[in-house]
Amino acid sequence: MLGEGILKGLAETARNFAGSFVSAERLTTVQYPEQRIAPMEATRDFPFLVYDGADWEAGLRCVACQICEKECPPQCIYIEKSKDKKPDFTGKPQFYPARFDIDISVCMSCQICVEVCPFEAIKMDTEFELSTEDRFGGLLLNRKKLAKPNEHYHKIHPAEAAEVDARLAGEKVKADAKAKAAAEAAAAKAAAHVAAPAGTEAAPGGNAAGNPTAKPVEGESRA
Amino acid sequence: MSFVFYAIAGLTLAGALAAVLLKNTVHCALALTVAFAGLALLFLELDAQFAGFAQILVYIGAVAVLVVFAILLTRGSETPKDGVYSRNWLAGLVIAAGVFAVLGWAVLGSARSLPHETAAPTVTVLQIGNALMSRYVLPLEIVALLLTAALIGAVIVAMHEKEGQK
Amino acid sequence: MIETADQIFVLLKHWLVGFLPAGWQPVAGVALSVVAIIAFFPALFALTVWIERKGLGRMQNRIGPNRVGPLGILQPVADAIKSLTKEDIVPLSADAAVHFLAPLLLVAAVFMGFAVLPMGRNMTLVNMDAGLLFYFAMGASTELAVFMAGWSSRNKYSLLGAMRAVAQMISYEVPLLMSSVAVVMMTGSLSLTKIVAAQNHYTWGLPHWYIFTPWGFAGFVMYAIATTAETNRSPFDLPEGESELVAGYHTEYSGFKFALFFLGEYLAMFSISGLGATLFLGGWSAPFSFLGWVPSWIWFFSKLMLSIFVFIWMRGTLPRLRQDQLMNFAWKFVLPLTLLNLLVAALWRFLGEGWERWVVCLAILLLAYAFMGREGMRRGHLGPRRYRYAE
Amino acid sequence: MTPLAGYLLVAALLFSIGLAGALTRRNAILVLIGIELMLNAANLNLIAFWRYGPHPEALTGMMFAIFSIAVAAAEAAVGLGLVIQIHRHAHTTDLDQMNRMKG
Repeated sequence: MLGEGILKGLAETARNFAGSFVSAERLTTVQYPEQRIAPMEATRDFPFLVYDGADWEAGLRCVACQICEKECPPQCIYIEKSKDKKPDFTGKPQFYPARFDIDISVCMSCQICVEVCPFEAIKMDTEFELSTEDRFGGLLLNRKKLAKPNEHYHKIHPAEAAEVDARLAGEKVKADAKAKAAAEAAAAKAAAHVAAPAGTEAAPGGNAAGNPTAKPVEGESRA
Repeated sequence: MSFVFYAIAGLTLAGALAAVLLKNTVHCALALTVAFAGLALLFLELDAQFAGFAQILVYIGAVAVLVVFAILLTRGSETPKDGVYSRNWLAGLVIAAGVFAVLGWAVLGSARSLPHETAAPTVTVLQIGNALMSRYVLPLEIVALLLTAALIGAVIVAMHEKEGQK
Repeated sequence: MIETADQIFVLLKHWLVGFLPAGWQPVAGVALSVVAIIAFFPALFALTVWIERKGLGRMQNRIGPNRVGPLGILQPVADAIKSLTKEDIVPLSADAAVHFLAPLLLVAAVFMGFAVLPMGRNMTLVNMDAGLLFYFAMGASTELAVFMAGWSSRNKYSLLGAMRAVAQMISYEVPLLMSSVAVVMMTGSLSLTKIVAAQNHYTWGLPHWYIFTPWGFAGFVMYAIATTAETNRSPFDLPEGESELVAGYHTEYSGFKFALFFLGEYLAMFSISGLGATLFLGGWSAPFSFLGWVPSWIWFFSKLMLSIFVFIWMRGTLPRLRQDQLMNFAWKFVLPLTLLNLLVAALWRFLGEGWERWVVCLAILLLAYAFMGREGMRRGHLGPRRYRYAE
Repeated sequence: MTPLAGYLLVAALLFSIGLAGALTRRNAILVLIGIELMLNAANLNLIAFWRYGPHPEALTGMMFAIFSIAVAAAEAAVGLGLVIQIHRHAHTTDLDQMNRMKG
């Protein structure tokens, strides 16, 4: 019969109209500034730099390897490497970014920098209310504004943060063990070197004792 | 000669003149609507209420829109390059002036013997209905027939030859 | 007390006009009523804009405007200020005179329509003998205003929108007139006050409204369809189809002129649903005899607001019709049914009192509806859309 | 009240304006507009004479005018249909160029 569909449609909207005053399921509006929806686990807005410990400058995980700068599609990351080095979480001296800027007006929250970062130094934040009056400088976040403690990372992405911490802890243990083993080997060689009377001066691996053995090993384990 | 009559007559004649003299054809059609509206007011001035509203409904509602559609369908809205008046426009003007002279002379000549103002007749729609059904029932049927024929005729004349295109 | 409440506006007018010298009183009376109409209906327009946006919101599981003022009640005021302060840009190539005149003619023609509507017991501005004919004469001139708007903006979209709007308004004006001719035939007069008086009787407490007769109900349904098309609303809002025609014939209008078009559309909705209430729902007569004590103008405006809500309800539900479906529906379904409705109304009149006229009339109408509906749907121009996908 | 002569003069002027339009304009639609004006002038005469006539309750003039309005509307419809068809066939509405009888 002609017109049947119209009546069914009208009945449906009437149900919606009446229902919206009664059942919550028929009124799904969230009054944004007053009420908020809790962000889901995988929410991502703009990147931030993770640091361990209390002092953000010393605890920064980022080693200024500039992979994220190269990989970033809209090229909105700018890094200047530091001249000197500072020890990282395994005690090994590493570079650190003297300057690390992200222009969040350009950033498109694609999370590629997080995926390519070998040092778990940059993660995605869930903070999106970052509007400022000044369109250019205001949206250029420098190193200080980007750095946030690991606890914040745990708060916004608990599961992911826990898994990252576990991995870092594992690496730390492995690095320490290796460092300890290298230390003993060096001590044993030094003892053997002293014990062996005069010969074999030009022992092979002469340069082994000179530089710390951790660097090459660390490279492979990270792959 | 009351002022209202002058105003409405002036409006009608201005609309008619504009409809004839303007360059842009769509402006002519809109001026024609002003002339029709003026005429409807003249009918109301003559206490012919039904005729006045019928005039508005039929002419302004339908004929004016029809004229405008025809203008747009025949791409008449762009002003033609080679002049708006036909070659022998002077002859036309002379004939029209001659006709007006004759009519004017006839009207003014017999002005004295024309019937004078009578009381305003109260014409109700009921009277018109009865008249239509009793005295004028034959013209009503004929006009009905004519309108149907015109309706079908106009559609057929203006129809796209579908078979031609296929 | 009841009498004064019912005639409150009439008494108010007489009291106010009483201050003037006798010579001026009739003119002042009419002027006062005109000012009342011109003040009241735009205020009702503001209220309806708010009702529409909240209603549509509620139908779509959201709240609708609630930021500007408590419950968003000041939203129409905000819209009004916005449209008044916006710059009124006239395109360079537009035809300035016609471009300026179009909204004025539209709003003037629509306001004229209110002169004949009986809004309460002896509350008709002009009690005309051929009131309905006057109303349709004024309604017919809005088409020209729409065309002027579309053509004068010299913009392809607005010309296309104007053409669609005029074609649609003309093809739905015929059923509109035909369905009201049935009412005129049964009352025997074109005057709206007589039509309301004819419907103002009660048997067993139920009113003699025309909608409670088979031909009246069919006429009312056809009338409702035709009014939705006349005012370019909901399923028939093809002329200002935002998706394809930007904004139809009022694309090149901004600022106050655009607000005038908006006002004109809503006023057309008020006046045509007011007419619908007068023709089929007994104007200002009460729905039940024991409710007679309520002032008459309350009934008129509640019926008017009821049909406004049905307009909004249809807008919240129905998708837009394609131009050819719209035309097919008008000429091949609504018009034949209204003509048949005239026949049924005549039959209803000459079959005399009794139940057999109910059976005969209902049978004819339902049969025609079922047959034409099925035939239309089978041939595909009325039913659900059928898509031809590229092979 | 204005005497009947006033209305007759206005109608005569309107008629001659319509005639001038029909005779001098080049575009076919403008000729039709001229004809419409002439018909309307005739209607005005009819109603004027009916109003000032001896017994207006006979409604003759007004009925005549109403029928003439109906017929004029039908004539306008058919006339414009013809103009559109001519335009579609000869791609012009210019009357001076329509001088060939070829089909």
